[in-house]
Amino acid sequence: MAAVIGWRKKDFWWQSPVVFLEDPAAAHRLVWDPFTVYSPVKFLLEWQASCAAKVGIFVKGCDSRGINRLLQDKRLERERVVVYGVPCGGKADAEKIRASFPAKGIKDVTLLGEQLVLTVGDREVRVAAEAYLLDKCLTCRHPNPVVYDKLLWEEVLPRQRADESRFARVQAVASLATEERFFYWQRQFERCIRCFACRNTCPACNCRVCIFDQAEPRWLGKANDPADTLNYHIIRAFHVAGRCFECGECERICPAGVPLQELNRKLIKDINEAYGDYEAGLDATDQPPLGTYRGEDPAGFDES
Amino acid sequence: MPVVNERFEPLIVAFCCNWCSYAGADLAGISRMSYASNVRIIRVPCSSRVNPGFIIRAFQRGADGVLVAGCHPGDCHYHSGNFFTRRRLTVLKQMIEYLGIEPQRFQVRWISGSEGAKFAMVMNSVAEEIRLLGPNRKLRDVR
Amino acid sequence: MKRIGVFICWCGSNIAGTVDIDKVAAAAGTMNGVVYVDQNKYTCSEIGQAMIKDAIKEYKLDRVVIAACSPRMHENTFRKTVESAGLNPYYLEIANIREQCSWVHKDKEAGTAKAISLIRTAVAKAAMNEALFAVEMPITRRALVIGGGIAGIQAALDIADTGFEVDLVEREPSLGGRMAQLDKTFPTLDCSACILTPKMVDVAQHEKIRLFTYAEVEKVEGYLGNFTVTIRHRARSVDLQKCTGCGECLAKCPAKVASEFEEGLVQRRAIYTPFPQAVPNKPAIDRAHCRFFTTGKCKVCQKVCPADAIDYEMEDRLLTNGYGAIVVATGFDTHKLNDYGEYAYGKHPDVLTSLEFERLLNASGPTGGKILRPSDGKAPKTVAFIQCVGSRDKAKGNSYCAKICCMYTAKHAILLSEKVPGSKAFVFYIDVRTAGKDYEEFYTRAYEECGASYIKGNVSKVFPEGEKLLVRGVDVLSGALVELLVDMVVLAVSVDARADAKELAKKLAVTVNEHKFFTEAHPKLRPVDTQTAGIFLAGVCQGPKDIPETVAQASAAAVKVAAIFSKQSLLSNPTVAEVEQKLCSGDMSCMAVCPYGAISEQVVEERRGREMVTRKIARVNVALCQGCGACTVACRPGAINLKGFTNQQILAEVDAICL
Amino acid sequence: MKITTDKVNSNLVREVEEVSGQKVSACFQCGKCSGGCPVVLTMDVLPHQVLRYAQLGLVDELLHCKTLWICASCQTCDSRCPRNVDIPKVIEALRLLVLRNKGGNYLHPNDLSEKVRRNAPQQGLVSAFRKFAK
Amino acid sequence: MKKVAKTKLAELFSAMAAWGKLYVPAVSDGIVNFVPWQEGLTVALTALNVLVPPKKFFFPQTETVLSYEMGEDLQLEDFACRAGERAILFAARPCDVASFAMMDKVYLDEPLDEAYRRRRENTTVIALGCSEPDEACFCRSFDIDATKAPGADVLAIDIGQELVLVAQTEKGERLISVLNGLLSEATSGDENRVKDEQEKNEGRYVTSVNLRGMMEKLDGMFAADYWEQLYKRCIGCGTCTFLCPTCHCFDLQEYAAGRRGERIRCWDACMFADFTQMAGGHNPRPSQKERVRQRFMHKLNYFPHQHGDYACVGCGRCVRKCPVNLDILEVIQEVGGAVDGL
Repeated sequence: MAAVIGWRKKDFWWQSPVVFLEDPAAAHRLVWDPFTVYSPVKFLLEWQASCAAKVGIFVKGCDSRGINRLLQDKRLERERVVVYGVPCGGKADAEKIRASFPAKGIKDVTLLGEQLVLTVGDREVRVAAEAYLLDKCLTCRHPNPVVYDKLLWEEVLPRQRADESRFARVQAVASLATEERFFYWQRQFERCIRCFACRNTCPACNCRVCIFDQAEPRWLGKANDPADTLNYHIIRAFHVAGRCFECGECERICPAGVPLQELNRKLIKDINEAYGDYEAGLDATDQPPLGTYRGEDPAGFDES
Repeated sequence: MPVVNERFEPLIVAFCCNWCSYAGADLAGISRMSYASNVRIIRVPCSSRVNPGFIIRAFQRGADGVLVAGCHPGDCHYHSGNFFTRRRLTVLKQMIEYLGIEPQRFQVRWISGSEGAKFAMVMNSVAEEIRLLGPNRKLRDVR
Repeated sequence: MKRIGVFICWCGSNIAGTVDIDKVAAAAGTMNGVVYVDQNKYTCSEIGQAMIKDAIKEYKLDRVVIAACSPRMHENTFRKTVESAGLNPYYLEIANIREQCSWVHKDKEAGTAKAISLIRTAVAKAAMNEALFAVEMPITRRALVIGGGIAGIQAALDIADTGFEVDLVEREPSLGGRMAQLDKTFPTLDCSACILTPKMVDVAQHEKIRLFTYAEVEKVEGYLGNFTVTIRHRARSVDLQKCTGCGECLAKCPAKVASEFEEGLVQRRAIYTPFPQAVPNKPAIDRAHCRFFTTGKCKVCQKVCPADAIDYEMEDRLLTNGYGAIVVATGFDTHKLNDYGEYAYGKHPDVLTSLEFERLLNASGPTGGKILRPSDGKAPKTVAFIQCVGSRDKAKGNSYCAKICCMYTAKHAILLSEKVPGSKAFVFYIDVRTAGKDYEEFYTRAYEECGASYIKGNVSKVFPEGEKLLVRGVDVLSGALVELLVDMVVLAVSVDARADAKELAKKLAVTVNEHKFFTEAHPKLRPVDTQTAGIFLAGVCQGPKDIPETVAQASAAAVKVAAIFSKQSLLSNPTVAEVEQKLCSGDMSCMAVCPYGAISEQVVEERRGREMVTRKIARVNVALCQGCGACTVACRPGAINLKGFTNQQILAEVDAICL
Repeated sequence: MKITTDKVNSNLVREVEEVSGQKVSACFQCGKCSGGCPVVLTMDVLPHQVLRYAQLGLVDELLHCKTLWICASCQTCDSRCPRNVDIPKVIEALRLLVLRNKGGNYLHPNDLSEKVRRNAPQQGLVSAFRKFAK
Repeated sequence: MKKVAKTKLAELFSAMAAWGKLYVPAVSDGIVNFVPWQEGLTVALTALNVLVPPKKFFFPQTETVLSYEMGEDLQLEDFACRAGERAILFAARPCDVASFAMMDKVYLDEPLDEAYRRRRENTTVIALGCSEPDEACFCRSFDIDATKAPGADVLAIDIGQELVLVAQTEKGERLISVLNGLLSEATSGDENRVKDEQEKNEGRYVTSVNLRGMMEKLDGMFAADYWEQLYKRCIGCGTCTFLCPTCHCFDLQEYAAGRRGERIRCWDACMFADFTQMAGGHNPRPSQKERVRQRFMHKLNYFPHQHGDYACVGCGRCVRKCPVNLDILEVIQEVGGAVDGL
């Protein structure tokens, strides 16, 4: 293998970025801690395009569905990737930790089973991990990798309440009246700074040249005014409809805190209700819902 | 926002599939039916040619209503075109309603080549519904 | 910058009536890229087209916008005009300001504003029109005719006579269709078999025609010039090569079934030929009623067959073949009378449908051509003919007029008077329609010479009265009540489309109207074409008509087919999809939605930095692609675009409309 | 009986259509209603002629004919009309046009003979007066 | 030196709002941003870095530069002269204030940006000293004192119950005089508390960087293979550039509609794939490596060469918000500057 993609520790307690290790001797730098959240899967695109050798990659449950996503979109050659599956009990949310502990005092944070262990200043604090986990981990239904060559340790049990809380937020927004809903989304999208982080991190957005980066025709203006921002989010949500596997990264890394999961999960809920339950990223060979049809599909409009 | 003799006149963009609804529109003409003049028809080969990008672009550029008209399921000249349209535009319509856009703003109707009367009726009902809703302020470009 | 010419048509007063042409012309002049505006009373006329050609040359126009009637009407005409002036035909764009503007908006101000907007949209699109070139495609010079009645026979013969191969598929064991059941035909009283049987034999013997009886169309794919059709050859259980048609088996077969050909008046055997002059005159085993197939015991026919032609193991065979064009000639059924209890059909044996009466008239029919009452076998002295049974009835029948009943009832009245001397025909009618050559004279002969008495008034009820029948109605003209005691009642049943017409239409991807008659491309100008190029209609499957019209349509369809086959090659529709290699990520989501399987994976080599790498992208087979555009939406980065309806063009149209 | 321009232009057709809710102009005189009407023998103007008169605006003849009061609304004709015209409703509309005029009542209490008044079932009397009087 | 009790801040704000458009930091859905002040809005005094830095007031993310209409002749309308309504920016942090000086070097230098100049001139900046720097703050390393804001018109220091206001420019004086009625004189006790705040500030930092010789070191590193292993994890989004107070790149876009239209200036990010996309399809920075190198070379080498100091104010936004934690701290440390305290 030419390289292994994993995570390493960086300066601050909450920083565990992705790392590309080419020299086996540096394997010690690899780390598994409550902050190794960022999904390394999309880097495989660049890697496979630039070098022919095999590459290893560590994947959590959510990341592994990203592998299937790229395989299904024919952007990845399975045999050139060695997948190390890492069952994951959930990752910590630095914001939640900062809200309860003096950030400057924290030295390091580790997860032991259901316990979060922090060294703050010189004393050690143990708290229940549940309250400090990322939202996306609380609704995670596939903590164990769905595709791997080798599994690092045995599988973990998914959270019980993961299922009902999956569409809870979507339900809450949907129950608002039309005008209230518009005002809610207007407030959210007003903060969007159009940095495209959500698109660039999303394994479902794996096009060679994204439609928003094309000048001729110009589908989306570069100006950050409300109509264009809404246009961007509607079209992106539509493009990943039936392909998004709810890894929640877009919402997590959005600097402006736009609740993108509520939008993507709304489409997943609609597709499940209308065209039958479909979970993206589990089987790399099936056909996404919008790429197929059945004669007796129901319609969301008056078919008389 | 065009106001003709003190009444709000909405602008409606209609994507009509060449084989059925566009033919239905022609039949409405041949039979000299009359319907609201607010609608502007864009001819597309099949309703499955209509990209959500066109629909959002129309709203962004100031259309007050958008209609996509295609063949009845099973009648599509290209066999399966409108089956894909049905799934795509159902997902899109429910999404923009979820984002707070009034449901009547964006409509999809199946109109066959022999349903001239239905075409005129749909045009009138869509124009009326949008007239009641008032101008499109939510999706419109501020420029 | 484009040099666009806008030509606004008056269309007499059709457009000029509700659209202020001058105002529209003025507005057109100000649009981006428009350098020349002109108007003409009849742009599609000779002078109109000449004006366009001159303007193109004089003002060196490179795009043309014609604001006139629907593109579905004259797009091809105007494309030829533009082409003859040296421009690529696809530099033309049409603004539909007649069917979709002047004809549907009475208010002149609104009509004018809309016309301007439609022209602005067409100009915006025209500015982006690229030159498109049709691709030459091979044609399979073989036609498929579905249905072996007079329509199918005539079409097949005419096509074959122009030298092209024809496959004729007939569901029944023999050719003939409806016409074979008839005795005489109006208005000439020709014997139906005499004019039909020779044609059937011609079909059987024509070296260019392959006849597949007892076979149905299973699946149709492809498009004009390249249809691929799978035909189900139902197991006939009789080997056509070996069978000599001696008829031994017909006599010996113990199983008896109501004969469809004889409209159930008499029975036939499980192994049967529909009628004596059948072509091929070889039997088929009706497995639903054959003792061997239902109970496992019998095999009488095999024992008696001198030629050992019976083969019980025969299976349905599915054969697939290529065709360049298809003619649909599937004929019609008679209207089912279960909603018409008032006529006592089925309650009294002497109440017959017109087709049953026709079988009585027929020499090879159940009564050898004599008109006898099914109840007691005597010749009826008085017969009541009731018209429009199931026709012109919005409440519980067909809303349309079935067109042929008035004429065949007149024929029945004439034949009755000839076959049963001293008999009397009463015809209850709403209106007698004789809209053909010599039709009125034929009808006059019925009531003047043959003594038929025509009573204007639809019969309200038929009461069985002993062995006779009491017919109750009113004579609308005199206002007098009518109560006649007659020996027989004949119901002129309506013409229905085939029950399975919709399924066949789905297979062919053509449409049917609410009565399930096939929809023609244009009721006046293209009655034998369908919306789908290469598929033609002949006969009653397109709507009620008599034999002369059916034959005329069949020959018309044949010429249309021959016109296609006579071309060197077919010019494919150039508005097909096109992949831009730079944008294509190779995820092939376009391939999944293509109804014609026109998209395939292709390996390309391209430079990346210093070395050459290979990767897979999508490729469109322009011969298969029909230009529906479903792939352009499935392709998220817009790498696959549809020529003639590109993303740029449609966005430009949307922008122009919303100006 | 003569068809004159003012008769044809009278708005009787529109009035009958409005009150009855039926499209009188749909009738194309096929005669099936008259043929099957059980009480047609006693009628002076046959059902299909009622429609014809209405179409041609022959007001007086219609409003003074006996048919209006004979028709028992048994719907036999309606069940067979190929044009979906509900003839009993049309005749009911004509009755109403008569009854609504001043003094238009067709049946007065003292018209009834003593025997009828004493023996006729009450329901019969009630429905008679609902039909024949305001 | 003036002071005002925190309890009377609401009055102060409405007075300011009467004088000019007032912008204050406020929290919405957990995110702090500068928003126009309205009655009853709770001002987030303790929030350190707002999400979108106040550069947006002088160099907005989207602004119309000119509009045109093609009638008989071409009507052109310049929008620069419309900019610069009178405004007050309340509670800008010292690091952001320092970034204004850096941005001035770009937009007030030749060729002068008129709209920018007018906005700078008509906006009174009230800086708010930081009493509790975050772990990611390292403005100290760029010798920016979190309790002093030399570039601001008025410096405010939080001394517990009150805010001490020190006018530092003539514009500041004018604002203080307008608000005089609501302010009271600061006592000597208050002054001591301010001085004490300013001394204590030094020790409150957890992170700082050693920039000695950074610019010179980078001179020779354009072709270094350090960039090769650094860039791999960058996903090319615009978070760092859009949130960075000193990033000032923009793109011009046409919004045409028939015969009229507008030319728009909007932020652009060197990290975007199409930032240097040429018309012919060529892109001098084809891969993410050139773009990542460009970003740090510009901040730590090109800008200092051209304008004298580093194009970074140590606000820590890129450290906190980068999805893949690729920030300037790491570069400085690995290129050669020491990052003590970690």
